[in-house]
Amino acid sequence: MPLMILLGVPLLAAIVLAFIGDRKFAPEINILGSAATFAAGIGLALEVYAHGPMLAAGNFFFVDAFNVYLSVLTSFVSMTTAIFSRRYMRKEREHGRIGHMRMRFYHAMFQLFIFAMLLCLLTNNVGVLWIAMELATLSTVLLVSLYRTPSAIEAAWKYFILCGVGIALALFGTVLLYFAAEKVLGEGGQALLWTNLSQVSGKLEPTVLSLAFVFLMVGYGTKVGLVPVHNWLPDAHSEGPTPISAVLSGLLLNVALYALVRCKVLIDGSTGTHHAGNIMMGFGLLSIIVAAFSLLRQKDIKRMFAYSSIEHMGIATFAFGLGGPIATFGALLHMLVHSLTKSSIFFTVGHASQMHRTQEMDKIKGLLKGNPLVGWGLMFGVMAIAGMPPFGVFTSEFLILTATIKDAPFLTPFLLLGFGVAFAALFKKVQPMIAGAAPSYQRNLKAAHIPVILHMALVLLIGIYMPAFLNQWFHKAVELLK
Amino acid sequence: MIIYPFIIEILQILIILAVAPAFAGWVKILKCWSQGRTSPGLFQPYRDIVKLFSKDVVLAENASWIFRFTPYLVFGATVLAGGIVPMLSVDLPLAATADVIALVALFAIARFFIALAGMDIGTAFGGMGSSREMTIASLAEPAMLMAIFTVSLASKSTSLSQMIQVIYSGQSVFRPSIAFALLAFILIALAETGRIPVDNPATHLELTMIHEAMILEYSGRHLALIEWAGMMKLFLFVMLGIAVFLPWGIAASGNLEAIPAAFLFMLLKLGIAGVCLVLIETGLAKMRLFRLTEFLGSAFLLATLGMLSYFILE
Amino acid sequence: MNINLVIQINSFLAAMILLTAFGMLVQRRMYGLIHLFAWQGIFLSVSTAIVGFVAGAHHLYISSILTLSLKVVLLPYILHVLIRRLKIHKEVETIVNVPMTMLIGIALVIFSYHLTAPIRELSTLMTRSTLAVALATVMLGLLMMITRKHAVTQIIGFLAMENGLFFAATSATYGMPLVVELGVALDILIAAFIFGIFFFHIHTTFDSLDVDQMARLKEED
Amino acid sequence: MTFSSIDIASYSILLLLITAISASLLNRSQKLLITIGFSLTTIASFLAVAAGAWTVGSNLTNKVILPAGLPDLLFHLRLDPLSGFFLTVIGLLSFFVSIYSIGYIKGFLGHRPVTSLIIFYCLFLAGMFMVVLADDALFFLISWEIMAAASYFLVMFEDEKIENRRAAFLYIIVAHVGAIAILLSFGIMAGLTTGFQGFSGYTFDAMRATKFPLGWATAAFLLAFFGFAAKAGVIPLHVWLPEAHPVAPSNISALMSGVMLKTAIYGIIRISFDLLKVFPWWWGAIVLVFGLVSAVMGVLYALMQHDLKRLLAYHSVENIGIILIGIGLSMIFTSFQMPLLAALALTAGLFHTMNHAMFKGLLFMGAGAVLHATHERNMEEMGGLIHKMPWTAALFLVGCISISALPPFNGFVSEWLTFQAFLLSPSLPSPLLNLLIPMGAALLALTGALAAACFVKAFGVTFLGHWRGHHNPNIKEADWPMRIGMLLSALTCLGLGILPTLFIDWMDALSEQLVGAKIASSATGLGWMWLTPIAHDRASYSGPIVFVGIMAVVVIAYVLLHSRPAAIHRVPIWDCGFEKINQRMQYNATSFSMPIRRIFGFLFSIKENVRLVSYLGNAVFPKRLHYHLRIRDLFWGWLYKPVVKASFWASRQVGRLQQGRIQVYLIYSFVTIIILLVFLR
Repeated sequence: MPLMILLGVPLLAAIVLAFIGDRKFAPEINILGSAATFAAGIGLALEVYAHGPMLAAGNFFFVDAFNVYLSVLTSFVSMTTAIFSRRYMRKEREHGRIGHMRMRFYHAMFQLFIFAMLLCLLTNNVGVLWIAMELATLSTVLLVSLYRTPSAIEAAWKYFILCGVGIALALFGTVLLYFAAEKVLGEGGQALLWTNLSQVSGKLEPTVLSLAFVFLMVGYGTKVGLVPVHNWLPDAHSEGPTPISAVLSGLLLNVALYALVRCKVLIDGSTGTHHAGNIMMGFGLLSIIVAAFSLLRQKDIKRMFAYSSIEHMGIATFAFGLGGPIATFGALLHMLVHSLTKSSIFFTVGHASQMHRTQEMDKIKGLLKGNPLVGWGLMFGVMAIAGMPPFGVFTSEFLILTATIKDAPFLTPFLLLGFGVAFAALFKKVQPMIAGAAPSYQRNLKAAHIPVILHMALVLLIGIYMPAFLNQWFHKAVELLK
Repeated sequence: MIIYPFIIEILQILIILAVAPAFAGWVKILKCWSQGRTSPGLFQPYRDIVKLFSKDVVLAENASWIFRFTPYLVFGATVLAGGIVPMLSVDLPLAATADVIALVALFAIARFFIALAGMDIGTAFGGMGSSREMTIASLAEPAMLMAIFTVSLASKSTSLSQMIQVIYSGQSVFRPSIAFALLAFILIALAETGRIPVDNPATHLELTMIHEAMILEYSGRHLALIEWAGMMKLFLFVMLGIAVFLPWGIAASGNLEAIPAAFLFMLLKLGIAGVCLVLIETGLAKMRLFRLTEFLGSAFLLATLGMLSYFILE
Repeated sequence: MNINLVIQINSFLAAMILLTAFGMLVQRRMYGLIHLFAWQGIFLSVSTAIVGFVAGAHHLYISSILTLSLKVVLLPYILHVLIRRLKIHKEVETIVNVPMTMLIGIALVIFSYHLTAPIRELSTLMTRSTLAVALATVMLGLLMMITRKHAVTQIIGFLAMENGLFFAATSATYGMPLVVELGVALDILIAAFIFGIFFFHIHTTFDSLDVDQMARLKEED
Repeated sequence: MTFSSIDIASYSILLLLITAISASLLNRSQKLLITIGFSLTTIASFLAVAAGAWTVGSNLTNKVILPAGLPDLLFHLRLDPLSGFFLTVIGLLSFFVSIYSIGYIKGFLGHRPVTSLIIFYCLFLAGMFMVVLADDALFFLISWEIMAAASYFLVMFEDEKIENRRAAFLYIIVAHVGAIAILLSFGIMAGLTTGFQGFSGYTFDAMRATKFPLGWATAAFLLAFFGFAAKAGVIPLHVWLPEAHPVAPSNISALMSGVMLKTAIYGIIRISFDLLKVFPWWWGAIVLVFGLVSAVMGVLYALMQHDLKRLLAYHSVENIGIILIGIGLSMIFTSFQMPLLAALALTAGLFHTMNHAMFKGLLFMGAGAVLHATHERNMEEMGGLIHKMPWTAALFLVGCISISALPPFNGFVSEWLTFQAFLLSPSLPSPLLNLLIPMGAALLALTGALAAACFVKAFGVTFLGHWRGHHNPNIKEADWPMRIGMLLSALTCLGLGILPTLFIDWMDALSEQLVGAKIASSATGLGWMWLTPIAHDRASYSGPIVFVGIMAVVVIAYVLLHSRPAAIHRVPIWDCGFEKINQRMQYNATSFSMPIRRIFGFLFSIKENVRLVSYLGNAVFPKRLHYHLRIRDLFWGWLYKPVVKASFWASRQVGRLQQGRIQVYLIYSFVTIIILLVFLR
């Protein structure tokens, strides 16, 4: 039952907000909607925690340890983003950057986007997963071009075309997957269900599946933002309104990686070789190195954190590719803490750019003096994302690095290079923004402190004291993914 | 017979206080003769010290308590060092207090405070003297330690009385390493006590004096103490050389009769040492400051050669 | 209607799809491009109908009707309206000259044939030979997007790729399950509306639909 | 309710964390916040000292597992003599510095809120205590970087100055790279322990129990040594230290120089002696060589500085070098199975760790008092402070004497023990080592002497002579908490210098645990007054007798000379009859170190230019002389500039990937597909 609420509420909210999106109380409805989704998510999680993996609605939906924690994460971050967007969007309205019609469009598409992601996570059908992914992309394309500036439209166009091509390739991969599955599971919809596929993955035809995996890898890899096909990500995440960048960076990348990992499990089952893992490790490593070095050159604050998302997604993909209990545990933990930290950083970045009316990092100065919450929030956020220990990101990097030394020691220098350069670049850019005296053109504003404090507290908690149930989930998920 | 080492100790300290100025006088006499001048006599240093003790003290306005405390500390450290170096007999109660390295460190603290006193008044000469003194000391230190190292290789110990007993027990007849160490020690002693090739003790010529520049502002009893300590330091370095390299006159532990004989032997060796010192001083001229690096570098080289020869030859 | 006759018709239709794909690759005039796209839609829907009729997979009929309505009627109409409204000049120049594009196209066809060889042995379906053509159409659609400078032609390339995928679905597995087919069609419809809105925005902000102006977000300085 | 030593230690950490959290509540009344905050840290550090002293004294080892951390890898805490010793060192200096800070931080009251300083001060101390107690890789690294992050914010406390930000940035980068290296080394060790089936491999106990193959053990050791060397400021990786310590508030730089570097030493000892245990001799040789290079280069760079706190920072590099010499020698002796000699060398190294913490803390506190009074860090602008700040001058002098390794004070004892360890090296079987190690002894002697020269300069130029500054502010003596803080550490320096045997007896459990031999029995062979390292006839030194001897002679001479009343006349300076002396004619820091700069010039990159302004262009009649001297650390040019240039070059290449045209991006995905498909077939 909570599953129906979990999917129904965002859809309903999207429709409702489409009409009353610009009323005074519209942001409150938005928050209410995502809060209800979050509650439903927790309900579903408790159910799964109690009774283990479950199928619903005539095995159209499938919920197990792996996707339930992602759906709870998605609903939670969308709630906090809704809280943040209430104050952020009101300020944007004051600055006159968004009109009446576009505000309604924004709220509606926000909820539709959440619905699409949750559908993508929870569906049991590979085809429906593809459709949900396509829906998620389409719903955010117009959001990225909300401000109608030339660069926003350019970013949206590239996002639309590149992700469209990527997803089309993924469709071809799905077709091949279906072709191989049909031989074993027979006609009709049965051949596309994860549950059936995972049971029968041993008997699937290896050559076709590895061919399918290549297309799926490049297709969903484009959505995850892995390096050779990452070019849309920095533009899309830096041009859209900040709540959208936060949700894109925090959640959509996770969902795409979830789909990729599901396929990898199937392929490993059928081919029995580590090819799929090696390809993922290759993409992951390339992403870490290229993203780390490109961090050094950034001038726009949101663009820099978009590259940081590429780097962290590279780390997670690398870890999933590496396989083994500790690396997979580290990767799952990394997806969780990365989305929490990255969204919190985008909240503070949103406020910072509003305070200075620009996203140029050279013009943003003296945040600590100007608005302590934004200043300290950004500082701790960057420390967390750079992998400084008290925060959870370090724990996952710790596990992944130590696993790499054992299984693939010759790769550790590249990882070390990537981590070191990214750390140096982030601090080099952020420190001038934090320290120093506040410039004259800085306008202080009342920042949305709940989301930032909530996220950083959670990341700190995971870093220092990992709750037992979360650990349970990860271990169950690790069994699934082995 | 527990108390007799203490008697020897007191005797030794008295000897240092008495004989040091005489040795300085003796060196001055030899220099005057060798340069054809009539010498002011053996007891001139005593007369200087007594005169200075009776004079009033003239202090600069901004002299701090360090300036007034330094003479006493330098005097104290030198006297204590004197108590450690065995001159008459080997079993000295103070011998266990410090080995050779600690002895060098005692001289170092004296030098530290004199350098500070030099800078206390805030004149150019004081600063220059301290800077050069510390530079020379830091160049001499590694050579000194290498020499000690070489000597300690033979006797497996760095405490002076132990070294003498090992030499007495006849193991080390004539060794090349000890010879090299002796040469190095002589060069270092010249640098440490500020004799001719490194620093001119007799002059007040601003640009060449190093040790004198630091004690320029002293007067009265402070100057007396520092002069006396300077003489004792020269005397002690000679005694240290004798104790480590040619200890044959010193009485072995336990036999009391040999004490007077040891005293005579000591005077004899001092005479000879004075002659050698004067020969070196008249033979060489004062070196430019930056040529001292080769001078002390060669001392270090000699000491290292000594150490290598110990391992390779013996 | 014995089997090998159907196979011949099917492979004839596949050949026509491939031909239209090549045609679109090199077509210079905008209207010609849209007509070729429509023709490709027609061939696709006929081939789906035949496969559906022969293989007894009745859900394919719905898909072929959907394709017919969407890709032959609706999309070309939208494109016509846009071109007229936005007064897009008819001439469409390509970045790479025509012979070179043709050569690459042929290379892609050979490569996709080589690639789908294992699947052909495995597949027991009668339409297994057309899978290579489907993959080639996808590749050609991608090539078209790369070599064209005009936003509309890029979209047509994108839609040609979708056609290729749809054809691959029918030829590899007699079409995906219905719910997936409907979903894909729905997505393509939404995509169509979105690129319509986009054309309008791009035209108002850049007052031309040339993609090269949109190269401001770069880090090469 | 009996408290085990580890409970006391964890209570002290808890107290620090509570203070950190509660400090933000007292934000309004800053004065109250300072007094309460720092008195709480004083209590906490006292608890830590008590726990540490008790553990080492009675050779206890107890473990605690905290419920925090990953469920399968809970935080393990362990307090054995080694961590007890370092807990005492850190606790003792933080006890003194906390008292000192009560007075010092009041200086910031006027123009900057100090809440964030106190919060991070408590986190910094807590981090150091936790590092020393950690008993598994995860908790160790977490506390390691809490310490680094807290000190990063402390260095950035006065963040409006550009060099603060630059120093903080450089510091955090080197600290983090070091931490990753340590993480990799733990990864290797954990991997070899259990082959990664579960999380149990990360605990230190598991690592102790495993016998590591030589190849992997060497990789782990070298990585760990690189990581800890980056934090300790060993020569090639020391560049952050002279930047970060001067800009931090003085009480923080006292702690950073005094004890934070020691956590890196603790790390090296824990990894090499405790976890890896069996090691070849050339590991010790590497540590010894790096120690010697750091010692000599550190002191030479220090001599060239004219910024007081930068000079002290470079001296930390030198003293860390001396400690590493002790540890290196002890590793060499252990690898040749000579436990007694190894115990002596290790005791020398650890004794110097305690001494350095004491006198470096004292010197930085003194420098802080001077900075507090004159708002000036450049020695060329100071002089004659002894008249206005007698207490600070006297206590700073004690620090200078101790660091120059001069007899009555503690610096000499540890350097003397290190010399004894050197003198024992001929008993090593390998002939090559016998020839080379004495060279190390000579270098150590050179370092000691140069340190003495450097601190004559530092004390002389700052406190003696006339005031050199252009404007002369009214300089007040430091207030009483600062003086008490400095006095306590000065007394400890004297106490350790005079009674080393008591300290060596106390820390004997340490060498027992690490190298399996005790030297206390032989060290106090002749009784508590004499320190005789191996055998009494080998070498002996008596701290009390030297101190009492000198003082006795001084008192006797003073009394005898003052029996007759001789007047003291205060007259203007004699200076060979030259009247018009002014304060610019004094020797300052640059001129004092000129001879040594001329001799050792090849070790620095020196840019010296003299410009003469003369009357009517004739050089014979000079009007004004402009003299500019810039001394730069060579390692900037060799190591850091190339790395920075390479990374910017690489980022330019990567930037070309993002060209902006959509067709290019489509080509990327197209080519990726083709390549993957080709590889697949």
